[in-house]
Amino acid sequence: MIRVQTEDFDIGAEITRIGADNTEIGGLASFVGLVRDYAGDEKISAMTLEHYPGMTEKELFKLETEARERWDLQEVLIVHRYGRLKPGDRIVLVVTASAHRKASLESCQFLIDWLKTKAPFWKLEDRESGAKWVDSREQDTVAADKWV
Amino acid sequence: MIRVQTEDFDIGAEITRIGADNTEIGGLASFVGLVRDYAGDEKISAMTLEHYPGMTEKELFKLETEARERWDLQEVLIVHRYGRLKPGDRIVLVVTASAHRKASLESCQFLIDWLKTKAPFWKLEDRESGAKWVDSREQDTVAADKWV
Amino acid sequence: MQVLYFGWVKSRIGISKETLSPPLEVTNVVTLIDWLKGQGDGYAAAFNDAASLRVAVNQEVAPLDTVISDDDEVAIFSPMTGG
Amino acid sequence: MQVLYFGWVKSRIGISKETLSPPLEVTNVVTLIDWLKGQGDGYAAAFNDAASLRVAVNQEVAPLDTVISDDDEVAIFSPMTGG
Repeated sequence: MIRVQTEDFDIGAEITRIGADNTEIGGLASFVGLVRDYAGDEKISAMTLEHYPGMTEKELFKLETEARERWDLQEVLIVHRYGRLKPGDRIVLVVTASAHRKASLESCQFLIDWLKTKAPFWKLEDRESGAKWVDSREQDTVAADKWV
Repeated sequence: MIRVQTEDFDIGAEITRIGADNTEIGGLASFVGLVRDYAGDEKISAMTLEHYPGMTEKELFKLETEARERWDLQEVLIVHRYGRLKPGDRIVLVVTASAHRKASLESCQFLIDWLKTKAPFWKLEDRESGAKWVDSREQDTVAADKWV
Repeated sequence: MQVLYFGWVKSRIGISKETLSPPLEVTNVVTLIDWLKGQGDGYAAAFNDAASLRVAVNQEVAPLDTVISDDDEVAIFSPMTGG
Repeated sequence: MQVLYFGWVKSRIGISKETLSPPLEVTNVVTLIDWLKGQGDGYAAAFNDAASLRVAVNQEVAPLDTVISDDDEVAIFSPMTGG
């Protein structure tokens, strides 16, 4: 399941809902991405995420489908926020559930690696020196290519 | 931080507490292990975990220390239950927090891989055919050795 | 043709979306970008570094030489930074 | 000497913990196990498959040839299955 929203999410409620009433699940892996209060040496006061409505949902659905094809998963959840966020705020939640831990752990890492480079989001940081778009990182491309 | 307990834990509360008031955290990875209702072709009605009090806490502390030496982590939490559990019950929670996602994702997988073979717990399944101790799995040893 | 901009492409151009009727010589995304560069300093600045531009046609990531027509939705943006 | 059993070692022996005063020829875990095997059928069954036995001495995982004395806490168990 995928959701794109401005509202915050409740990690425990999301993970618990996924595990509920499914006693075939042996492992639940999750990742939460948060807004840090610095970038390099500079303080950040806020981060605005914009996305491409329409394409975003399609891309996240493709990612979920790809993960389900590669691993035997009971459940997949991707929640991605957009809008203006403050340091400490949650940005993204990925949860995967499988009978054995390997599938959930690997697919969780896969999803967050691909989200970084394939999901149409852009991040604008409010820095002390002014607004700055977050650059894509070479190591994110390397991490994403690992799964090709 | 490590905890060994009979009581259940609240995933959301644990993860949220770790992330609270630390705006240097960019990634929170977690893994929850659950009791499945089958093993092979047999139904399981309950699972009793026993452990080695004294040694368990030492081993979990060693695992936490090892993870902190290998990765740059803001927080580590391992909660492991023992006693009699039912299918769907939570067994173990691992949470790791880091500035960048790689450290938290890798260390979370490392900790759960090593917990499988190095933490002094033993699992007794109540199967239809009677009580059976869970065997160690060859693939768990392989997964653990990957990190040596 | 619907054209959308995101990331620093949007910031430099100053708008996020426009409906365009490009001339006949615009047949793919490369020629669209070449034509847009002549539409003002913002466009020129946005499309200065071609290697850093990413494109989607009809909401699917596409190469720069993708053929486009008036019915298409074309998006031009800086590299995505999700997650 | 405190001796603890866990997993199927405990089930087969039928007790989880005992205080033992082994004879002088018991100098390490191997000789302790050999001596215990003679203490009853449960012990013999528990220690039948030596390759599957795991040992901790004073709450640290230790090899079978670890030297032990009366002051030590020795645990013998089936392979651990945590997580």
